[in-house]
Amino acid sequence: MPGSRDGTSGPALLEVREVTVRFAGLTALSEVSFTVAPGSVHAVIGPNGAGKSTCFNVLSGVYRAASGSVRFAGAELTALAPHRIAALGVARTFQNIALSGHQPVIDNLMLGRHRLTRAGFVSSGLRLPAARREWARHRERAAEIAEFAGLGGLLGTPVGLLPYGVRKRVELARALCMEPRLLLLDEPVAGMNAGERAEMAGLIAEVRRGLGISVLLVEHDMGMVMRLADRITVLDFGRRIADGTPGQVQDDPEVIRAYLGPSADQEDK
Amino acid sequence: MAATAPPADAGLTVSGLAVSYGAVPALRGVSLRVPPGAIVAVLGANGAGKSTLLRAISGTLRFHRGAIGGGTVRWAGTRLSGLAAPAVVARGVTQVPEGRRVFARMTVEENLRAGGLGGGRRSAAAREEVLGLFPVLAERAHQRAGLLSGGEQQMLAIGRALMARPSMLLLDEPTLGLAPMMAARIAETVKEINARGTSVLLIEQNVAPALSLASYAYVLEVGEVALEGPAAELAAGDEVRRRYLGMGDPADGRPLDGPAGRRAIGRWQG
Amino acid sequence: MITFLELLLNGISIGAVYALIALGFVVIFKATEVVNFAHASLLLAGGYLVARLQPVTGFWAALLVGVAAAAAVGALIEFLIIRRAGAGSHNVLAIVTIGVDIVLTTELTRQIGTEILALGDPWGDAVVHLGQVTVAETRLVALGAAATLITLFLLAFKYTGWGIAMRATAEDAETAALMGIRLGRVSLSAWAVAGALAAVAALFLCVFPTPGLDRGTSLAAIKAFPAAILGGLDSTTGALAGGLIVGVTEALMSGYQNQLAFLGRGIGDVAPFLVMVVILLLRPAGLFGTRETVRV
Amino acid sequence: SGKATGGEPATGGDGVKTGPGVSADAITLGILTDLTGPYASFGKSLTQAQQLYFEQANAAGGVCGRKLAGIVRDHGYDVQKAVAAYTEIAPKSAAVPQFIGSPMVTALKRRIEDDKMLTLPMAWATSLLGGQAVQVTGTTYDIDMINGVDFLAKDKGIRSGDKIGHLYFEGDYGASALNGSKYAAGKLGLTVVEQKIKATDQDMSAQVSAFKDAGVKAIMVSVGPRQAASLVGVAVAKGMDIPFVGSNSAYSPQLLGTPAAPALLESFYVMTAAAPMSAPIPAVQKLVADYRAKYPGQPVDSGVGAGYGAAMIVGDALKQACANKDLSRDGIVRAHRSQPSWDGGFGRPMDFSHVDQPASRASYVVVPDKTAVGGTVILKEAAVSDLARDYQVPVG
Amino acid sequence: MSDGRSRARRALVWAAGAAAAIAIPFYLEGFWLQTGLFAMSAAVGAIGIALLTGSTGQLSMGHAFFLAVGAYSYVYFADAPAAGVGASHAAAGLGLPTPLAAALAVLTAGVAGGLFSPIAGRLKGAYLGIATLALIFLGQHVLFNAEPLTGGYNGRAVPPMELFGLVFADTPSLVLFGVPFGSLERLWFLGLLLVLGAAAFARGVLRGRPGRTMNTIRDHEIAAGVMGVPVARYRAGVFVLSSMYGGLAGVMLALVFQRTVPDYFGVLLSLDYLAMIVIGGLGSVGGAVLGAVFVSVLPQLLTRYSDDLPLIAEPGSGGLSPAEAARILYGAAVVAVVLFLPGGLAGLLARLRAAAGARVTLLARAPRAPAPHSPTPSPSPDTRS
Ligand SMILES: Nc1ncnc2c1ncn2[C@@H]1O[C@H](COP(=O)(O)OP(=O)(O)OP(=O)(O)O)[C@@H](O)[C@H]1O
Ligand SMILES: Nc1ncnc2c1ncn2[C@@H]1O[C@H](COP(=O)(O)OP(=O)(O)OP(=O)(O)O)[C@@H](O)[C@H]1O
Ligand SMILES: [Mg+2]
Ligand SMILES: [Mg+2]
Repeated sequence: MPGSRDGTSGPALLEVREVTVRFAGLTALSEVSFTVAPGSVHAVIGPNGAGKSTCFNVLSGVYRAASGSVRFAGAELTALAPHRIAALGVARTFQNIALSGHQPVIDNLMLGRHRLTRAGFVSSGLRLPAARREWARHRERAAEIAEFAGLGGLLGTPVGLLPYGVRKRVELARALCMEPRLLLLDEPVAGMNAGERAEMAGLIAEVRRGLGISVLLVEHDMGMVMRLADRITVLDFGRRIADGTPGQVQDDPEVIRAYLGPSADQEDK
Repeated sequence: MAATAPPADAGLTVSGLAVSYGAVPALRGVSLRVPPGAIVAVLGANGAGKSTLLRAISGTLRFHRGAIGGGTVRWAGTRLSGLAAPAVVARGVTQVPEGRRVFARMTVEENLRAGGLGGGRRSAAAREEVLGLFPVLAERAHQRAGLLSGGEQQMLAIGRALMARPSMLLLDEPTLGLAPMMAARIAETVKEINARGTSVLLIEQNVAPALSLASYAYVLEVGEVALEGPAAELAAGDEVRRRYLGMGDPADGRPLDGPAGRRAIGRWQG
Repeated sequence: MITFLELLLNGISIGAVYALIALGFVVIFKATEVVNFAHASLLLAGGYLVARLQPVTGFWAALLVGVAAAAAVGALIEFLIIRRAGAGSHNVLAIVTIGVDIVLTTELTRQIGTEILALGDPWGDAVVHLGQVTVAETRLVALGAAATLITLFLLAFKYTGWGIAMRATAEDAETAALMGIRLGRVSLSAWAVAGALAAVAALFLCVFPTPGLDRGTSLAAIKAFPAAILGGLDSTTGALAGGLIVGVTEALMSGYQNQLAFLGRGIGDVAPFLVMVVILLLRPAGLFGTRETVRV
Repeated sequence: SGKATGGEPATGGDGVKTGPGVSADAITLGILTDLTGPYASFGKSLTQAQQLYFEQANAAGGVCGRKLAGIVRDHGYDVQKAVAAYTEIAPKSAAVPQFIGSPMVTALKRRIEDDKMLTLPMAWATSLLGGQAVQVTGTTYDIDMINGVDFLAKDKGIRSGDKIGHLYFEGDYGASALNGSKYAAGKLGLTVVEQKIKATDQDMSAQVSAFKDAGVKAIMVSVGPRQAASLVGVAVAKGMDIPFVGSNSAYSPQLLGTPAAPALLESFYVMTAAAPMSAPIPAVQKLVADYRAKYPGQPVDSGVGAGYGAAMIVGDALKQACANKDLSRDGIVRAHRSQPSWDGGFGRPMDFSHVDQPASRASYVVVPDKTAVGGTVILKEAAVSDLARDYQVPVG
Repeated sequence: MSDGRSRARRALVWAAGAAAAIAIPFYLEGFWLQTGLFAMSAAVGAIGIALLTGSTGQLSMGHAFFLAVGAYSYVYFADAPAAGVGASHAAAGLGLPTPLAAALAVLTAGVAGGLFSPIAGRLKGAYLGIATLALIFLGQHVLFNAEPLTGGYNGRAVPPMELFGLVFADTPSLVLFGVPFGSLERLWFLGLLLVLGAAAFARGVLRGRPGRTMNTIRDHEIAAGVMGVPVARYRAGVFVLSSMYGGLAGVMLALVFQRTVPDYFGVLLSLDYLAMIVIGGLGSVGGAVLGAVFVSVLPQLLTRYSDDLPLIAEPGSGGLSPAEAARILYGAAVVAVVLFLPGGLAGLLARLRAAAGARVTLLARAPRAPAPHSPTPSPSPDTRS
């Protein structure tokens, strides 16, 4: 039943049009627009509080936009609940890790497969063969993804016992388990050391290469952003101040003023 | 006992500290010293035990079901190990926790007041000082702290800790998740705080900025001090550069399509 | 019309008593995020002590001692149990308080035995006539007491160090400890305050128009649940509003029982719960409760 | 296994057929009471009085050469505990002289009838009538209320066209009582204004307002003592100068120690089938003296009389059964039902021969009295009103 | 190797347990059987609340309502259209075959839970707990007032279950191996089957996709939603499932009681269920069952042996009566378990087993969380937010 969903499985265009988000007395995003081309890595950068996570929250249905539209694969996302957006193949990780600490890694990953599986209360309760087969099949894929993310030996370990860096990889693996067409990564290397950063960067590149999906990336590690991203949107105080290729953005005086700072190169190293 | 424990009774002295969470050891015989007025950095990979070290100093291990198995922590001659967190604060040692942990449902203003509760006296002056350091907090005084951005929250967390007017500040990865400019600002602030006479024990993963701030640094590896020395020396030393500091940036050298040996991943055919 | 006004006033006045009880829930919830199901037994304890002491010491002294003793009982519960149950989830702690309630209520009802104890209050069965409407003097006092106490707590939570410490602890105990806040004291004081409030509420629950304290008294605390929750469990204003809404609903529905007979007789007791459900449907965190906004 | 031998009837050495609960030297009686729930005070008085009866009966040689023994089980007014307790004691009891709580008795009614266990519920709802084994003593709640309305009409000037209020509990008790007042009101051309409440209600202000608004000339009261006190207190404070007529269970002498006392003393009347403990009847006075001797300092309330009377009814049934040489349960029930005019000396005689009729239709009117034993004194001797005599009791 | 041995040991334990369970009705008197049946019914109900509170983090104080729905629906579906035994008022009934009636009753409880889903899906924690209190009061109001359906305050007689020609009642009488087999003896086996089935089903749910999802909703609601879980619908779904367990418990209870009475289905009953899952150990099926047994058997034990504990001899003596002692013990047990036995009885059992069992297996396994469902917060600071 799952598997190739005709026309709904490939990467697709994400179009964010004039999205505005307001919180009591504060405009977190104001008329932000950008487009993520299918199969590309698109970075959103900007100072703290610029509205990057807010943007992700709109894309994944956690927040509702006051106005504007987000279109993905022919659907209007702003009107949808989070689980409906997930069903379209939009997966994300969280800036502050959002895993179930008590559950082992495998269960956290299998949650990612929620949308691809069907076993409900009845079939699980009765342990129907169909439920078991489904579980086995998807577990295999989850294990494959775990292996890929370097979590091979940790499937049975409760997430709460893992170090921070590893948890971040569990987050990524869980998102991958959704077999997404669009992957939203909110600061995937925050709190990691250089080695782990490189490793994570490699993972992301490989995801894009192997799966051919679009990736939307929020990250403060400019080195990584510059290397990975095809295109960058820069936000500041909820407004888009630049949009272009890494090269263009890097030299944009506005971006340097607001975000990178004059000594960006040194700061990054 | 580690042979390197410097003899002194001023400043912070950790000697032979062993900590475990239930049966899991997290620190084994860690010794280090923060001289008064210094900034000392503790570096190390994820899970090396950096946060554990701070928890042991600040008396919050019990919130994580951890316990000190041996060794002592002394501050200005008095013993801190074994004290509860408020008692540690009362002796002038405050910690900014990892991940900021501002009181999300309280306003910025109230967060600052909460920070001043342990210290008690002169909180108005402390408040002036903090708002001087972080003017943005004054702007957002009546906003709920949970709704601040990451950087704003980090400033609040530091400002909140300063409200107790500590003579020793413990910082756990203050630049975690911050934009470069913001990280730089935080670094500046730490310097400024230190210049006003507060000793700082700084936990970082971002090695370069940490070493440029600190005068002395320790590298933790799986619960033990693997390396220590003046920050400048460490920053210059080859081994450190290679092993911990990610200088010469391995990411640059590595092909982006993944390290050799990792299985590639393909579309699911299920 | 007179009847309507009279019912309204009755409702408001009994609502004030519910508000006082609800305030006890709110204080503990704010400080510890625990719903204190043992509140009913604190109420019984406070009332019992006042009733027992009153013939010996006179009313005011008995009230003072009763309030202090109920505060002590609250503090003791915190010290012996809640503190030690430590890191449990809030659901578990709520269930623990059910256990405490069972123990305390059983013992207190055993002590009260078969008696109906008068509280010896100075107001007696005096009523005040406001035009053609009459209302018991005790209830006016209750209304005043509830309004005063609730305002007091509102201010205390917002502006005192105690209030800030309490809210900080509720949100994140570890970080509060890092601020130098003594968690034990905060939680202890919350329970003590709740105990004291329970004793005050017990007083107004057991004086005219009810005959006195008996083993059934604690059952009335159940009505404070809808009051506390429809106001918003973490809001002192909510406690007042919730108490009044419950009181008025109950009074009107009882008073107009005959006109509402199609809903089934005795709808007065059920109506507060109906109102609660409707309000929660519209506002899941109650009228004044803070809606949890999570940032991810 | 030990279970293989059931409680089949056997015949003892003295030629008396025996059944469960009856051995060669003892007769065991089950007492299912409430010592920890809402009726604890009532249950305590009942149980102590019954134990007094057993003691006295045993001192006088017992029944049928056997000593009477009670096994007491406290169900705390919880149906499940009552069912469990019944299941436990049923195999070893010959009869149940006390079973508190009509929900509990109702839940077990079928099993009681199947077991042929003579059971005296300490509840007076008509729903308990109709079975052979379950014997409601005295009047039912509705009869009391009919006699009460009759009293209002005869002595308190209530006339056709007037309105009377009725405050009653949700449940059996209230519904039975309401039935009675409505019947009587219908016959006398009165209108009943109903107010139903729950046992958890404490404050009757709203109800008083409603009654006042309706302009009632009297109020029938079928609730608990607390609520009765609140009702009367509020009504009097609001200047309602009307009589209140309560069911037996609406009054407790403890109320006289509360601020509600003056109002109660002024205008509260209680309908009861049993003579109050202050009644100048020798049997009652002896009971009071004996009870006080055995339980010094304990309140002497209506539970004492009710409990002692019920124990005596069972005792007499046993004596009768013994005379019939049949102490099987069936024999006990039949012996009991063969008494058309039982008289324990506590007031009016009772007729146990009709399963679908109350044992009596006569009610006393008593009034609160601070100094009297049991807190009430007789205002009017027990009498059957015409209304009550013709009343067709609903059964089951 | 050790795995095989432990499996053999488990098989042995199961066999011994089964033998004991089958033998019990032949030896124990009615009182114990009935106590056992109460415990079985409670176990089923407790499993339901464990799914809701333990695994999904939703507090419910309205469980008694669903027991009532189950019990009354069974009676309504099964009772003959004419009047019930001994009832003067003709209470309606559909006269369906009893097994069908039981199944429909469980479904009806589920539907009742579903009707509450606008609340059950949107509220959580204490708010839901108190909101569900409304069910109790509304429920009892209906039970008292909808007399044609419920029989009002008198309740209704429960028609005995009839399965494959076997009537679960005292008549017609049946004697097996010299033991008279009345309703309790017969129901014993039915109850046993139902408990086992209910427990097995719940385990399946918890170990499968729904269980995982429920735990995530408990731990991190937003993450669950973003992963594609319709959170509100799922919460409502668990609530429905838990209601159905309550319904089944109600049916079982009705069969044991042989009469439904509205008074029984009150707040105290709901609180008992919460106590059960805490005493047993939050979140596990085994814990719920253990807790149910503890809470239903303790008072009976105390009452039963009250004659040996010198308490009741003089009711006026002021001593602790068995009912009071039972209540105090039971309240204290709730407190004590949380203080001294994190993980409850089930956790204790597991620890005992671990202590007695092969140390080898422990070492061989990957590191495990101390107690998978113990209410310990996650050790990480970042799961907060
Ligand atoms: N739920 C909310 N309610 C009110 N304000 C909010 C909420 N979420 C975010 N904000 C505000 O919106 C602004 C943008 O926040 P956002 O989290 O999107 O920043 P960000 O760009 O992700 O920053 P960072 O890099 O620090 O994560 C901030 O000022 C923040 O205070
Ligand atoms: N509450 C806990 N219970 C059990 N083990 C823990 C707990 N907290 C930390 N640990 C373990 O102790 C070790 C040290 O952890 P610690 O958090 O001190 O590392 P860290 O250096 O601060 O890492 P990070 O950079 O990720 O913050 C790790 O192996 C970790 O898994
Ligand atoms: Mg962000
Ligand atoms: Mg750390």
